Amino acid sequence: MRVLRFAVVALMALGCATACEERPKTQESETTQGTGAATGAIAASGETGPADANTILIGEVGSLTGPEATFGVSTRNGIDLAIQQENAAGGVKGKKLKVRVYDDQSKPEEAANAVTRLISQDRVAVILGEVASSNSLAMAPKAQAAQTPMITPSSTNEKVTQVGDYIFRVCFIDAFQGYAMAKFAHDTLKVKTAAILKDQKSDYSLGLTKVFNTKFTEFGGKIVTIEAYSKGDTDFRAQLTAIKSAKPEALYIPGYYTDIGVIARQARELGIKTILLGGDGWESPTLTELGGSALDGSYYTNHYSPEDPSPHVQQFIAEYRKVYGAVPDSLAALGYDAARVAVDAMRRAKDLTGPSIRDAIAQTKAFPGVAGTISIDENRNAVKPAVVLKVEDGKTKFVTTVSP
Amino acid sequence: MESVAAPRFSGVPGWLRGPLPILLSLPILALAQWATAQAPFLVYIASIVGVNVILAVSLNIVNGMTGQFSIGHAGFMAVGAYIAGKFSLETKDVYLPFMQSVAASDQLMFVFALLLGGAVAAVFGFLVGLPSLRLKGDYLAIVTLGFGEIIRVIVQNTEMFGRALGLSGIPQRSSIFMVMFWVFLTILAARRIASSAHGRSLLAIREDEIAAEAMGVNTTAYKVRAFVISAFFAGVAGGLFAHFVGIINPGSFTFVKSMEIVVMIVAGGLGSTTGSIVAAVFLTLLPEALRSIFTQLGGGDQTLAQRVDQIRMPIYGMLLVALMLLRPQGLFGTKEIWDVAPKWLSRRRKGMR
Amino acid sequence: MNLVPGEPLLHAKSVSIQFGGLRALTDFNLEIHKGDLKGLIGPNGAGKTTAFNVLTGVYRPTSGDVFVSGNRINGRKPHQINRLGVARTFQNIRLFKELTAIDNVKVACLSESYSVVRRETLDRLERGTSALWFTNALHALNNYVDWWRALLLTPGFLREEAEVTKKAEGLLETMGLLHRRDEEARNLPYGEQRRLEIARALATNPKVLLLDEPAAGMNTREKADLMVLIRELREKFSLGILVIEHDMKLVMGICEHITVLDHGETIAAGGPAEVRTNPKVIEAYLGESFAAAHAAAAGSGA
Amino acid sequence: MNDLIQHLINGLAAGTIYALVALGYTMVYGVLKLINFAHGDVMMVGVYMGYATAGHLGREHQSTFLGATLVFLLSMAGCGLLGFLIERLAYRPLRDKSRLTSLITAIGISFTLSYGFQLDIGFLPGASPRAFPEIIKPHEWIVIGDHDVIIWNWQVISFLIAILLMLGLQILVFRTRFGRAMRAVSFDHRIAALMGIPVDRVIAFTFMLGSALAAGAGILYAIKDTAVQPLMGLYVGLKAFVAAVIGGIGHVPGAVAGAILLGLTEEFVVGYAGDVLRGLGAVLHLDSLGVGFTGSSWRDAVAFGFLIIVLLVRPEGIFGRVTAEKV
Repeated sequence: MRVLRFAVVALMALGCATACEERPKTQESETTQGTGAATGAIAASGETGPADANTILIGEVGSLTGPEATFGVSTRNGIDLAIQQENAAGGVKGKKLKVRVYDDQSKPEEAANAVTRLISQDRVAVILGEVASSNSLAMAPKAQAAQTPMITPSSTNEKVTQVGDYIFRVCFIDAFQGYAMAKFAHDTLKVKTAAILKDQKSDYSLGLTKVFNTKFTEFGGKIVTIEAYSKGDTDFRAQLTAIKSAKPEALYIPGYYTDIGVIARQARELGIKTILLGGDGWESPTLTELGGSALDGSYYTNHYSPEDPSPHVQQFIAEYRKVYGAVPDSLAALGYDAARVAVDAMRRAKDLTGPSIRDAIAQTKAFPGVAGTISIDENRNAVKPAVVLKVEDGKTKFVTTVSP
Repeated sequence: MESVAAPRFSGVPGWLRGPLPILLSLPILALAQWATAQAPFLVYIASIVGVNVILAVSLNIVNGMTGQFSIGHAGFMAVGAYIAGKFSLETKDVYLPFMQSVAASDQLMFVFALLLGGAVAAVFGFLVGLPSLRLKGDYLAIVTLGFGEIIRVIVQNTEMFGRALGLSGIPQRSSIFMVMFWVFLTILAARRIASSAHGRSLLAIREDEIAAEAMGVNTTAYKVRAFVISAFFAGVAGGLFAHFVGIINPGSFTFVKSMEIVVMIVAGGLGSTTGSIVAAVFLTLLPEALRSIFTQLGGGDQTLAQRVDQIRMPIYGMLLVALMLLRPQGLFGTKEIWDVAPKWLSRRRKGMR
Repeated sequence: MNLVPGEPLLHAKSVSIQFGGLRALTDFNLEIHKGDLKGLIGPNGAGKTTAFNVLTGVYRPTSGDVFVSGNRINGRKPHQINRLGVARTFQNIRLFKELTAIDNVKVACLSESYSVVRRETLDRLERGTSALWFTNALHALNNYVDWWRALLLTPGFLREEAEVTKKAEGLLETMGLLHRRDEEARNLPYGEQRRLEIARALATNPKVLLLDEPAAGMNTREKADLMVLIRELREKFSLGILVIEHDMKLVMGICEHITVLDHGETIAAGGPAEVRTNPKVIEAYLGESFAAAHAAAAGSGA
Repeated sequence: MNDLIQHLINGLAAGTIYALVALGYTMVYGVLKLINFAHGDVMMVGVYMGYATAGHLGREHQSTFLGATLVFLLSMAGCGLLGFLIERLAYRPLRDKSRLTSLITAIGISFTLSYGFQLDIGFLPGASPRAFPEIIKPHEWIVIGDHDVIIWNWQVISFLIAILLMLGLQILVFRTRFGRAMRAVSFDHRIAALMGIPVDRVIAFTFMLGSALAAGAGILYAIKDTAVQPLMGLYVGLKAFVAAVIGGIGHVPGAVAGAILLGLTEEFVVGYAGDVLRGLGAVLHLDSLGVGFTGSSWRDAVAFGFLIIVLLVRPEGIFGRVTAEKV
């Protein structure tokens, strides 16, 4: 009796899961709208599984909801724009492109779940995503095992592409960004001493801290103190007071924009007048709303600047604005680049199998991305310059480019 | 109890009665493993469900059977995940020569990693259980929460555990067989403890601590032991989790995760093992199901489907309030499913709980 | 009334307890031997239940000592004292409400299962050593091994469970509750709940049984039955029994020795006749206004 | 030295906010024996109400005396109403059930509020933080040295408001008829009801008072830390609870003392524990494990570590009284 009961329970659990498999959940991104009525109909019916013979499916995983939704949504916008343009330009090998996107709520386990779904249910040709390195790290082994190439638009942790030879990225790595800011601070700003305020909840922040620390010291500067906070804190005065007493000439805060504004205000309140420096996590339209005038005169490194005069960048900005009514941020630019690198590789690949596309991506050289020219190196990382932006009167201004 | 039910098993020799369910489960699990070999997504979902069932059933030992209120279960899960994950990372390339194949050796190492993770979590369970010697009810709840947070902060500040990034590249050795086997073991353990002298003492503590103490039940020791066994299985669940997700970081084991488990056992009925199982399965699959329903209904408009997970948390909150107001005992109260099921399902089982 | 020579089973030696400034019990003395049936009476708030709580280890005495079979038990936990052979019931019934009648009794049988170190050995060790952590560890060892026995359903475990069930059923039968075997405790009528509490207490194999107002809320007939039952229990389980009771008739009827408390102080002790006529008792216990009436009633009863 | 002064100011400022929130906890616990887990989230809602009010007033009106007062009063009134509704709908029906039931309900309400406010449907604000308007125009009040220590006008004003609110509460509880009723209910609400005290009304009013206090605390908090976000209540709430327990829950001055103690402890841990930890680490060779020695990264653990130690050593808190359970 007892045995039977357990068996029933086990079967019930299995049955539920199977039922779930039969009704899979999809989120179609309507990138083919207006270009292909047939694919549009498929998308609308919520059907899943491999695409028909005339479409190529591209998988995307991003955080579309939750606290980090802005990153995911920007990236998706960039990808959608790229795919629309590529479809208008005739698609790949006579086929239309379609993106299937799943939300991972910024959780590794959900990212792994989503990528498994993309590979085994949807049988996508290429995977794009994620923004956060920890989520990309959850996805990468699955993609690697299934021999499906994966390009992350903006995961900067070096470990991501080390997972295997199917994992690529179109952004620079933490090490370079930290180096770029250290170099800029030392060479251009002529700063001799600096303090660091890191976000201990974010691997990204810790990575930048490490590199900035070593590089700045190598250049002959001195790191006077390192303090930490946790993403979501609202009172940074204790750390800032400690920093103030160390009297640095510059304060490097490699965190996310959500905290930067508050930190800047409290720093000014305590009478800290040093230059504030940051990384690409600062990039957001709300940065200056939160920070106000406290941020004036700060610098941060970024992937691209909307002020870049190159015609293809300006064209991208114009088109993006037409569709989404806003100036693209760097995440949108990177999403756009990632999608275009993938499409370019598929065009060059001899067929659309994973290994062929992988080889084609690996051979990408001097690709004109909107966020810098992209060459994939032997470690499957993009080699490209970083830009330095300055905050002035609630706006960001392009200052200089730092090359590797 | 068992002895009362004995006549039904009269054909089974005594020594076989203990391991029989486990032996019977093996071919079923092997069948499940074979059937799902080509469906990694199904395996993934089933694994998540399985881990949640283990967590709910194990938390129910403390919260439901013993009547203590722990809201830091994710902390134990984290300990198990980190210890098992770290062990597997360090011994990735170790091959046990006496095993026949690399795969078999890996599986044995995996089992060992799980046991290690569970054991260390159990030690933490012991440490967290100690305050329950002096604290009751809501105070204990806050302390368990605090312990969970402290474990998170420690992990976050330790290089060995990868700090904020966590551990990545954990070998993916988990399988549906392994997950379901542990689910099965957890449920079996919970049920068998419940129907032993041990379990009766726990229930007695839940019902009336002072009376239990006066009847010779060493309440403090039993409470600590309930924490220990509960933490052990939470640790195993964490270990399983680490081996199918492949990356763990402190963000996966927050207060929110603890609360999800609490919602499960409260919805299922504190003290009801089957209730916990049903609620864990249902609440894990619900967002997935909602997502597909919204997709079907919404047609091209995907916003609702995308918002499922965002809406889930406030709905959990309201569910808790509504449950407490309308049915504070949860789905099954302290009963098991066969106690409340219609008569045709259970012809006996009075006094069996 | 020391009918049985030798060491008392339960011995309180000038026990006092103080809560903040309140002296709840002052210089309390009591001896219970095998076969004793003693009563503890006093008006509300006299400290009767406090005395029980001190004897069973719920409270620690501020001064004085309590001995169980010669062991000083000050500061020991209630469950340890229970294992030494003192069981009790509660004034406000404290059954395990959601458990069935038989499970209530089986909980108390738990001390039967001793898998690694035998109970006698443990008892001897506990008596002989002050290193309680050592015996505690042995208890824990027993219990952890018990888990595994329960998990694996070892034959020994099954046999023990069967024995426990049998014992519990036997106790239910003694207390006339066997027909309620699988009823949840909270669903039993009041009188039966009281009897179930006694059954539960008996399941711990006590040498001394402390009954806290066992007749409260019972009708006359039930009370009469209870008196018979208490006497029977004493014979059958060779117990020493201490009863707190409000009902004078019941106390006077069954107890051979009565201690009277008022404001925590022992104002009288002795046989029923002795106590009944003690003017201090009549005044304190019943108040002056009732003194006359009571005297009359007592007179007519005699 | 200037450092020390600055840390003291910071710690006091944080402690004052904890104190105001802790008072609400302690009051509700006092009358209901319920840990109102949702208290911090009620505070968060209050801050959003203030944010909305200030937004409606516009830039030129919000920082006038009248405007700021209006922001305070409206959000306090709004939160009072919210507290009333929560008590009436969620807690009152459960008053005679087990305490666990109420605790779970409280957690449920906390979840509903903090995650509900992360949605951006309808009037809900969404997850991203907003800058709280400067309803008190900041200017430097006292400057020590070359801007080594700056005390701002709003810091002083916040502190004064907090002290006033606490004094008012103390007077209310110990000098008024209503306070006497509250204390009676706290002692035993069943007996209080028998004595003719309108228990329902007293409890409802206590809840409203606690919630309004939380709203006031929240606004001060938002002025101090300049940003509003839906999860802000969770941690402040927890820490305030810790403060209340440290001081002895149900004890008004105890809550204030506990809160200030906690605020200062956290501040000094961030300020100075790094050096201590580094020293300890060198002695114990912890660096081989790679344990971090930045004092500030341990701040979140401090409150809970403190709580656990207090509960283990003196479960009734510093000022609390031991209560024996009746058998």
